[in-house]
Amino acid sequence: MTQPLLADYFPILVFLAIAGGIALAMVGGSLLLARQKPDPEKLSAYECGFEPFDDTRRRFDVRFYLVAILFIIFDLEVAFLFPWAVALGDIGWFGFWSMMAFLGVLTIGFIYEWRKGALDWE
Amino acid sequence: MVIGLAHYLIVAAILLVLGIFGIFLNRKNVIVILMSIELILLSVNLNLVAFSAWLNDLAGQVFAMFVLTVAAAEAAIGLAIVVIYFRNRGSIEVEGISTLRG
Amino acid sequence: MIAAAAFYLFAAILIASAVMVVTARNPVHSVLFLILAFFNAAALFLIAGAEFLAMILVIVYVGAVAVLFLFVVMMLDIDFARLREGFQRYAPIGAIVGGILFLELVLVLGAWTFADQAEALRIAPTPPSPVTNTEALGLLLYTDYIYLFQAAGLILLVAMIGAIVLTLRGRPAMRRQNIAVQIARSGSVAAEKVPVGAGIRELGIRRPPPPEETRRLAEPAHGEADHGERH
Amino acid sequence: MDGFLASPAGVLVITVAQTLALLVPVLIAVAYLTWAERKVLAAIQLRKGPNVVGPFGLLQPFADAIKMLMKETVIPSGANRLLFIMAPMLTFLLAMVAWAVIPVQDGWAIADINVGILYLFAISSLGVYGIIIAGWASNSKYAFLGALRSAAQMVSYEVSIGFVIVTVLLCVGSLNLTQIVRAQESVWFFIPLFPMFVIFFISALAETNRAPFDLPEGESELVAGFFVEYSSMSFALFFLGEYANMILMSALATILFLGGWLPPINAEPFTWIPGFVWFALKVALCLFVFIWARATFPRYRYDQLMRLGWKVFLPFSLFWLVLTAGVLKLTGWLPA
Amino acid sequence: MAWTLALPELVLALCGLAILLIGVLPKRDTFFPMAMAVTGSLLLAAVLVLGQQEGVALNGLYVADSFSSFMKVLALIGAALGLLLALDYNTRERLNRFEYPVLVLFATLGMMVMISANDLMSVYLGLELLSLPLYVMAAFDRDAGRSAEAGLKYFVLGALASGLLLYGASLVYGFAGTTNFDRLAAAFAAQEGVSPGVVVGLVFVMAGLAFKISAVPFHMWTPDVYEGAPTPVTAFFAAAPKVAALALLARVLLGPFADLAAQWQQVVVLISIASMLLGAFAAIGQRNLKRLMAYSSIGHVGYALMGLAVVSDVGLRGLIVYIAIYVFMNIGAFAVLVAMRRSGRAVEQVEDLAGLGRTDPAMALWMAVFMFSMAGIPPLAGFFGKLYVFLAAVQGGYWTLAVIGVLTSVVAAYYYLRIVKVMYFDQPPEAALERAPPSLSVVMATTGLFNLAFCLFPAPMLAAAGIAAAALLG
Repeated sequence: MTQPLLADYFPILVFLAIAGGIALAMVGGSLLLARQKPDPEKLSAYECGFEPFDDTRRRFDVRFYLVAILFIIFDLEVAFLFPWAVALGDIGWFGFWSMMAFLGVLTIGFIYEWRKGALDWE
Repeated sequence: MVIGLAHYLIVAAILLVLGIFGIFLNRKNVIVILMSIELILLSVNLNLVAFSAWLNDLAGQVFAMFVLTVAAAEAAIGLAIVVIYFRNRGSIEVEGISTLRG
Repeated sequence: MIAAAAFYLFAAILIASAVMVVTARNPVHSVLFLILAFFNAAALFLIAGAEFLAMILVIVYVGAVAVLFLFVVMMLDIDFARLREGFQRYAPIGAIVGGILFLELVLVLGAWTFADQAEALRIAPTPPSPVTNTEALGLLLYTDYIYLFQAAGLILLVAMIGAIVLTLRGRPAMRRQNIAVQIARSGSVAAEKVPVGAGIRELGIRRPPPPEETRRLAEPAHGEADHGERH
Repeated sequence: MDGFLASPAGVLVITVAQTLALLVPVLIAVAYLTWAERKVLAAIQLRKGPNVVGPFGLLQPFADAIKMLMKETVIPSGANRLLFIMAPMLTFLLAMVAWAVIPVQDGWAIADINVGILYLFAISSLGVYGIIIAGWASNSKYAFLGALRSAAQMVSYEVSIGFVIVTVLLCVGSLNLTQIVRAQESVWFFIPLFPMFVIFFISALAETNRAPFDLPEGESELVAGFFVEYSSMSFALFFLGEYANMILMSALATILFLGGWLPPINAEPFTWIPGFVWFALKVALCLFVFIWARATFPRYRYDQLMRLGWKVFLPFSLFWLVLTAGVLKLTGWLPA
Repeated sequence: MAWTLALPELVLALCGLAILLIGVLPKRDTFFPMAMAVTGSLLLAAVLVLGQQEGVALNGLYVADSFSSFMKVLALIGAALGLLLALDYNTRERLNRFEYPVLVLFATLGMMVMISANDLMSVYLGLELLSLPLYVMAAFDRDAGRSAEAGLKYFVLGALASGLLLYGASLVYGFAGTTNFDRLAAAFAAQEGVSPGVVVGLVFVMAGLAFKISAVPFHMWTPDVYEGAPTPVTAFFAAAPKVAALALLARVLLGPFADLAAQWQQVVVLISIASMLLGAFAAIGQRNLKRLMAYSSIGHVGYALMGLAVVSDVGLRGLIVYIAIYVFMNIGAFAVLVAMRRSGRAVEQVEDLAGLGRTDPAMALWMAVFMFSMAGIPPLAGFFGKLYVFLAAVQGGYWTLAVIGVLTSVVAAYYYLRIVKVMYFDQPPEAALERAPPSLSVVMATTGLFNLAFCLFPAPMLAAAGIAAAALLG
């Protein structure tokens, strides 16, 4: 069980704590120091006309879902590339061509997306 | 008190039970069901990594890597289906799914 | 000792956030608790030594899948009150079933013994310490498990096709910006070298021919000189 | 004394000291970056930047900070209070936490983990959350649409950054940041991988919603995008987070392409100057180009911006990655 | 390692990629040519599978023996016929996007990976490569609320099932030390007692797989998804994936876990009985033909599992023959279902078949053949399928299983024969059903002739099934 590994990650926790502390101090400071005089007019949403009728989180273009889904798939592709890039020296030509096949399959998918117009924006 | 394998397995078992519990509890909201499925897959990955560490065998981590990637692609498709289901039906409540009955 | 304390801390937060994911009132809150759960699971992976998988879990799940969850949850207008009705009715039964399943699992999992021939069965023993976890995975993933690796590639391709088949709606005839056409200059509108200092008088006003005419002009593509006279 | 240092409490004290020794300069750098940006923009536009508060306006950042501190934090009525306050803090926190792994000088990286570059790639892909939660929590149409657009933009450029990082890893053979810098002792990577350096820099611009790619927060379009409802300190935190992200991206560019703490020439006069000075100079150079880009380039339209990300950067960086791998494999220069 | 062993999968994948590219290039939609191309590549893969030699390859992840060859050819033929059903239906229902045949091809590729899996990892990846296209196909008609709802239900329960399968696989890996089937078999053969963790893992794996063949405890999704999905997709659901899932369950249970038969045999017996009972009784009151076919497929899976429950080579041979006949019966019946169209609109109620005997005698004849065959009336193939399975149960001494089998097939015969009654003795409504398009009548004819001619020369099928069973149990 790899104990020493943990020693490397301890500073990250300390960083998290200190940075969080600084951020809290800033926002807390302003909440304490500044004079808070909330009145309905000030608290209304920034609007030139009238208040939005219902919950403003209306349904949006399906395009954003498609970008997020395609991002997941390309992110997975990058995730597979990391160990390959690190171990390419030892896995020889066989490993090289297996990744080229994998990239080929996903490039065909990319060409398919391009032709179907999934990447075009309005 | 050094960390034993049993600790990991028990945490993974709790996650599994919570995932299954989440699915049967939230039969109303399909998004929470999808999240419960993610919890189940998380418990599977935890199990695999723990066994791989204790057996000193990398096969478990390779398996966890494949589970991670394939489950992410599956979640993407699942949410795409939820999106088109929502476009037709107007809400994501599972109770709404009762047109197919009998 | 610190590893034990760290393990208990992360495990406790993981289980608490998993409970909150299942029981949160507002789906956006449950997505945020799911992200917290993934973070703590990544920390548990680190303690077990699988640092590459921990990072991939954060990058792929928290960086991509949870973003899609947030997109879907935020863009669907949900009224939360009605969603909570079934909660009370199912809670007790679910709790009992969950409890029994959990107890049974604990009984079984507690009795883990190192399978006696596991030593011999090992396909991919963890290499000695100079080889990092990532490199060790890299050595295996692309050569020994190439069959599964290509199958995973095909699964990603199918997910791509599926996402496009389901969500992409044919756009109405949309005028796309074609940069090549914008930049290209038709042959006839060439830059004309104007002698310096010559007043407007001798040269007369030079204007490029109207576009339609240009296209007709462009057909008989002779030498550049010929275009000059026609203006 | 050394007994105490070795004990867990001792390690804690040392780490806190190291953290502060790194975070405080970064915070000051962030503050002075705001000043530097206004000065450089002014110089490019042939006018004087802030020069009222203190000599050459050097105290301007502190003046802004105090002004922001005294302003009232307005939380709109429809907003989701907790998330509304938490979003800017998250952006700022993420930019700060990434500095734990950055090797300012040889061996000075506070957390020298051997998946350093993955950690940075994870942090940069989490940047999306601060923006989405801010846009959603402030319950205003403009904010939500702006948040969605900038999230989609960041997500699109994330992929090409991933491919660029993998290309660099091909030449290094390890994920540890110190190893990456050490691998550049012979030649800095921005020379052999120049197109990748250009793509990385432009993607970094898009990743931090800066310069030509700041459409979602473009004042004219969406009334300042996702932080339209923010005021006082949380507004300031968003800006500090953006600038801190700028410095982080410049640091990442320095480590990946400009040879981190290595002096340009390994000869006598240059090696006297300590490594972290070189590091700071290179980061300053990158920041200058950030600001220079903001001053010169017109803003990209949204469909052009997405087209560039998906249809130009992604295929090109993938092609270049395959080319690099092929060349390295053929010539045998692959690191063992 | 002889990667040329996995040639059929490689060729099918390359064909899929080529078809995807060719299909997307021209601007206009290319549904029909791509469907023909996919059918061609499926048959090409079937030919390659026949020519495949035996052995384990690709680092122990892939196995090719006569059992996998038989099942792969069956799955490929089922998929090709399933695709033929969709040709006319999709063009009429405006679903003629060329992605449909490509998804069918990748689903079939997933089946082949599942059937020749020799490692729990290959099982999972094969299962996912099969399930992902099926989720998309179930929700293919995205404008119809029913199809999206079917896709959603199938996805949620499919994801849960693969989660359970994975949890089981991780326990088996943890407690036995490996995921490779040959090594697992060797490990269990060597030691007598087996640790409880492996048994719990096996139960979870069986739960995941039982979901895929829609056996009783995990069948809830079947009726709703069968009704909601477009009819050719339902036909595809009912035929080929069941072959792959049953083959996988047989290989997992009779391969690595053969020595744990004492643990899992009782479970399979219970699942088989429950499936048979539900398949018979739940379908009686059904008005919708697609839901009726769903319950009938649950029933048939129950009969097939009887062959597995007796854990003998005769039983396994019975299972293989049963599933082969089931594929042809089911595809034929669904061909008729897809052809049912009145005044331009697809219909699916039992009453819509009223008086078909007079208005369209040929289609009515074929439907009657399929219904009798499903009921198990002697001269037809269905009878022989049930005969071999019951024989195996009787020889194995499982009297209760055989008796329940006979009783449930009698009860099931009621709703099959009721359809024949409706076709021949009820008054036809004023607007008769439209004539079946050529592609559907070809499918009806081939499967109908198979059902009729099986009794004349069952020898080749039986011999092949025998060799296949011996390969797995040998």
